[in-house]
Amino acid sequence: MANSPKSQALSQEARAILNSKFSRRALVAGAGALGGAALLTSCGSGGDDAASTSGSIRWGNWPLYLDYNDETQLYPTLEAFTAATGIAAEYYEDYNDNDEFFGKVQAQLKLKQDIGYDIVSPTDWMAARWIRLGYTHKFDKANIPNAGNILDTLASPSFDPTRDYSMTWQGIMGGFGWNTEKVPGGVRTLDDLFAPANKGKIVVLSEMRDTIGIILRSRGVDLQTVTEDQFMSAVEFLEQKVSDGWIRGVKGNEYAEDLKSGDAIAVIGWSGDMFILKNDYDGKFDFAIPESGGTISGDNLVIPYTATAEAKASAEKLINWYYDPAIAAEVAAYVNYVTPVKGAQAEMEKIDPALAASEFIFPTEKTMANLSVFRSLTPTEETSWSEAFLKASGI
Amino acid sequence: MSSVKTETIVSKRPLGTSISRWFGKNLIRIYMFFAFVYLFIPVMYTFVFSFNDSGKSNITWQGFTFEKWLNPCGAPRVCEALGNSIKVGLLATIFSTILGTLIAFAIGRYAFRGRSASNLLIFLPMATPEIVLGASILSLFLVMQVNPGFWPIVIAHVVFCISFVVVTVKARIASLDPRLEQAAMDLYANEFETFRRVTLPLVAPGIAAAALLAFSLSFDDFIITNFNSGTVTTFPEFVYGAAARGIPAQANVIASAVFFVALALVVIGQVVSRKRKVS
Amino acid sequence: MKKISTPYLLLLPGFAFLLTFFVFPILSLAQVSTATPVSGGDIDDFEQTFRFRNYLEAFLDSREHFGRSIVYALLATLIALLISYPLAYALAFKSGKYKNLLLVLVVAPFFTSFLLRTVAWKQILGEEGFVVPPLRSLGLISESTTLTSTAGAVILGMAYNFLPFMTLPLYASIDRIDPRTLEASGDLYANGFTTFRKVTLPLSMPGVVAGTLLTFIPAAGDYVNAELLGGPNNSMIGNVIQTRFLIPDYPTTSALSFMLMAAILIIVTVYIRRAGTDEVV
Amino acid sequence: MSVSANSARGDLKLTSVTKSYGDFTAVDDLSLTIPEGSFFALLGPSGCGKTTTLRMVAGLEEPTVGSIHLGSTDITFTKPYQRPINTVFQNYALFPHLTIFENIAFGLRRRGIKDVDESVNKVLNLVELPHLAQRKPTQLSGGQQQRIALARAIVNRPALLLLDEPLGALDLKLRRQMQIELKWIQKEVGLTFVHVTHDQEEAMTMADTIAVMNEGKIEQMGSPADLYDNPKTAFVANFLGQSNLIKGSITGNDGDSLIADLFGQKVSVPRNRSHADDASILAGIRPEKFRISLAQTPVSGNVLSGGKIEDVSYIGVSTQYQVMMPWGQELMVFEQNDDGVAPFQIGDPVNISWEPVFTFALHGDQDAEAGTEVVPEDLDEE
Repeated sequence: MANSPKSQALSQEARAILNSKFSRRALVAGAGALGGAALLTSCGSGGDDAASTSGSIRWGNWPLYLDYNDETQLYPTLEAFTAATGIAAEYYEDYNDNDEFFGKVQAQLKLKQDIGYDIVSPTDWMAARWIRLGYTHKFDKANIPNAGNILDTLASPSFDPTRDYSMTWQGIMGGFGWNTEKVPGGVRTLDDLFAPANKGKIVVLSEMRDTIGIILRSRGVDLQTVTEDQFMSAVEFLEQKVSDGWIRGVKGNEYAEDLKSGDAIAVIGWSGDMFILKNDYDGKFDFAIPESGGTISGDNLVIPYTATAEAKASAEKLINWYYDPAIAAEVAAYVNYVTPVKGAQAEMEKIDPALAASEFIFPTEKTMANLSVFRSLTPTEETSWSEAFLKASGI
Repeated sequence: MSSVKTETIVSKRPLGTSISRWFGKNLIRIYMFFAFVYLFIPVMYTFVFSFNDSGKSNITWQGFTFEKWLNPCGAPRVCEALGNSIKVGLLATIFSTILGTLIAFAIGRYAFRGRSASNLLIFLPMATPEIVLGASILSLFLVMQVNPGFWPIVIAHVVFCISFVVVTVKARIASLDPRLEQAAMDLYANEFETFRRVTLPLVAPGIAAAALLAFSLSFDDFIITNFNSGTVTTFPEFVYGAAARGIPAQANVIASAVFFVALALVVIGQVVSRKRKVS
Repeated sequence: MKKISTPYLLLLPGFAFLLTFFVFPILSLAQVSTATPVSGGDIDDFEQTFRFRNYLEAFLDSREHFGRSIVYALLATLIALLISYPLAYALAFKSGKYKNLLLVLVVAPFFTSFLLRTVAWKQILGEEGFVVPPLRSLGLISESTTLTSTAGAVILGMAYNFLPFMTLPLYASIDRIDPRTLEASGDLYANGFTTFRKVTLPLSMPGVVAGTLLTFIPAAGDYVNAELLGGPNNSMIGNVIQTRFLIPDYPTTSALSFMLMAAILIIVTVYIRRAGTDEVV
Repeated sequence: MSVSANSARGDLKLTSVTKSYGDFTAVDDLSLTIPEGSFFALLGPSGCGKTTTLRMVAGLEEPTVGSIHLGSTDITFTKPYQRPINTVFQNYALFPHLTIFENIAFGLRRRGIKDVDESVNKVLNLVELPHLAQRKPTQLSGGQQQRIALARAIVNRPALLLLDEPLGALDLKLRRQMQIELKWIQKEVGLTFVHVTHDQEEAMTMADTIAVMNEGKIEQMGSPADLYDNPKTAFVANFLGQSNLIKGSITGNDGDSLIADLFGQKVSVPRNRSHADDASILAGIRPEKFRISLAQTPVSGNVLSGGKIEDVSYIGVSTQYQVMMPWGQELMVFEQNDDGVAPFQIGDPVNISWEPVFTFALHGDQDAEAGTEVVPEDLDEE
């Protein structure tokens, strides 16, 4: 284990915790890592024993999206954060789907009632919606000195040009995944995906921007300027494939389970999941960015405007913590998604040089050039386009 | 009796005919056997995979281990979710049983204006798709400025459990001989004592069955819970959430354990009640 | 006077509860069903415009799903009835001293989580489960034929999951039949089938009615089975309501919910009239 | 709890009691006094109002009009549990969840009596079932249940014991045995028994006084012998045993007797046995009072001639004949097989004769078939 000098902010305890960490590969080999979540509350950081803490926050995140130690059942970087700042964190892995999560909290947000979270992780387009609707707090940048570490490519998205309301948590590449035993030739084009042998065993993402985005790019459409006609034509293509029985499911995270169970052999999926599958199953699965181009999007840390001032400040400290390159590298080593923090690659070298070279985590310029971001949609477009997409997917 | 005779007489019947006769006689038992096999296949699967030496996903067989049984809370939050489900189930059972039993007595025992409307009101929640129920209750809580969470789940569960309690208890009341209560009144028991000493003990098995039904409905509910849970996670919600990323074998352990505990409780209940009858 | 007020006193707490937490929310749902998005407003802004066309549009958009829900639910109910009836009959008349034990066993599987059992079916019937590979190697099904992600899987899943709602009322009413009436029927020249048709079945009708209703209703509104066992071409109205609610498209989901409730109520009413029993469940 | 009227003793008095359910009148202006200590039977077919009457006495129904007194206490509207009256229900209504002992102790406990063992055991001995104390009712036979139901009622020493078809569910042999036991117990404990039944034989075996009810009214009340020998209506004549009722008219007087013309043949009727108030009558004679003789044989007393034997049934102790009379009516005759006379054959021409004193005369405009067609077996009149 590399015993690198950590950020100045790290306390002795945090150092101790981090030093006992496992590399991603060790975790993979150790198995038993679960769709995990925290038992932090049982560790006395439930928030009510304020003696040793100065505030607490509640963080709702996607499952398997933070480094986790099976042995201790703790999230090492989060433990270190608490140790360093005295802020207790309750970590919930119940952000399963953008629409589902928004549907659950929307009414409370509208009525300005506490939604039960002080920091959440919507995907770009959903973060855009939150910001547009005024459901997020504006950051006090003084609390986030590390904000400058954000990758240049992510620094000014159209929905938040100056990053006043959101900071990227992880970047996600959308592309093709497949079972190397069943599809030995691999999947690199849309035609490969819809090869006759795959009929009925194809699963695509229920994230419209990834699935339709990849179809659009195969037709040479620029996702930054996509028009309604182009979009609808791609949706029609999907609709035809669905009704002809090519597609077994239009799903969220479940596609990975379908790959494991053999129900799906070729998918439109996400880089991090596929990387983990590839490792867990010794190369039984693989991932590629489509030749015609993949998608990239980000999940963003935002602070719901229902969070109290104190919680907001704590949340900002949390964002700052994870924008420390060393911490970001720790997280990236576990989740294997694109890390948004400058300098994390250098830190990763100290943890696991192989990972530092990974295209999944630190895509090269060349790879990045082949990935594009879906443009922001107006509320009207968002409604009618997602309606069309839902219809195509059988709803 | 006569069939025994016939069998001895026709003992020279060809073997094929005897076999088909045996099948004819036992067809329903054979059918019953297969029905039970069908019922238990997924339970067996769940049980067997609770011994799977699996990682975070429990889809393919990885080898046998007792580890998950020794450490059922090993998967994060699974026991917390189970605890929530049990707490919600117990509270929902208590409230729905009390409210539903009162209604059942009113409807089952009295003729009054609005009785058929009352029957309709009881039937409606059962005819309402869970999803409609879940969504509409959530919207009410939001209007009332109540955050989703533990109590909203309990309340939503009570709404759909009441109807089942009413139907179950009502059936028991309907089968109650009114002369027993008259006999009690005749034997110097006033209205309250008649209820306490005669009516209630006689309806009690129905109430117990209703409570059991309410608990199992509440314990297993996912759709309505999902709308009203906020940050509280129940066991079915845990399973649903985990289904996207891989259900840990601990969930199988807990589900199997619940199965065996319930089975044991019911069997013990049967044995005790039989013993009480005999003695 | 006292006799009149007693039932109302008994009803009061329960009905106050149902009024607050059932009737009132349903009415507010009714109110949302005729709302429309605020023009120029954002994704979650709606205003009341009493636009009853919402119903027509929602229906036309989802008529396939409605049709599927009704057909799937009817088939699931029928299958559950075909499985449950002989089972309930055998429990009532052919199980002897094991009656109570067997009755417990009928209910027992349902103490295992409903979702886990459905996931179990998905794995069992899946591509690498216990059924498909043997069938494929025997050449009984083709490489591209699947068992899950089909209408059949959804229907079987619902039939399985709602089975106790069918078996228990059936058992209760069959168990009440005096076996002597069946003997009497045999004595009066009815063969086994005629006895069943003319005596057993009519006498068990209350159980059949209750069981089919208790199975059909939740099946028609279900979305979990379609989600886990079906494919994109097997979505039911429940899936539509569930998904659209989260978009959020409240007017459409409310209108769909009301039409689903109405459809169920109409089917149930016609069925109860036909079956000739006024006993609502 | 207190049983306010518990101290009330004395005669049970019903005054102008009417009970209506909507348009249907179950009990119609009934007045009745049942003396303390008597064994009183209310006899009538299903639906005659006898059970409704009983339930009003028990307090399970309230009369629409009228009052009920026990001694000097008005109990018309008191609750069942406030009346010193207990009931043995038709199907016994034993509490299935309680032991026999607790069933019997039920009433005592409700009245706040702490030490019930002695009373319960005493009454269990009285009904000769002390060994069943710890059983549950379902483990008992019908006869045992009936005795327990009786024990459960009498242990309370009520002023009045109501028996609602208590023997209806028992088989014939057991019923006979229970009839005798009930009568014996009544004497033993000295209570007033009011017994509701459709079984005329049961009523006659046990009761001191019988009231025959029909369509909500009392047709006739009196001792069993009275009712049988001298019925006042066709209903009573037919419901209580069998009667031959022959249409006729009073044509004259002969001292204490009236002369009646029955289809051209003159018979005499004792004046005090005539209940008719004009000339038109139904002359009644019980079948066992008839004697049959061959047409040529001279006979004394009232004679109806010109009969012909239609049917003969030998039933051991007696022989029953159906005799067709010239006016087309079949008369029923029971002959004791005690005088060695050879039975008559079908087709024999015969005369029928009887002692004039056995004749009774009823009001002529009644239905001669009243009370014959009721099927006493369909009991429940809930």
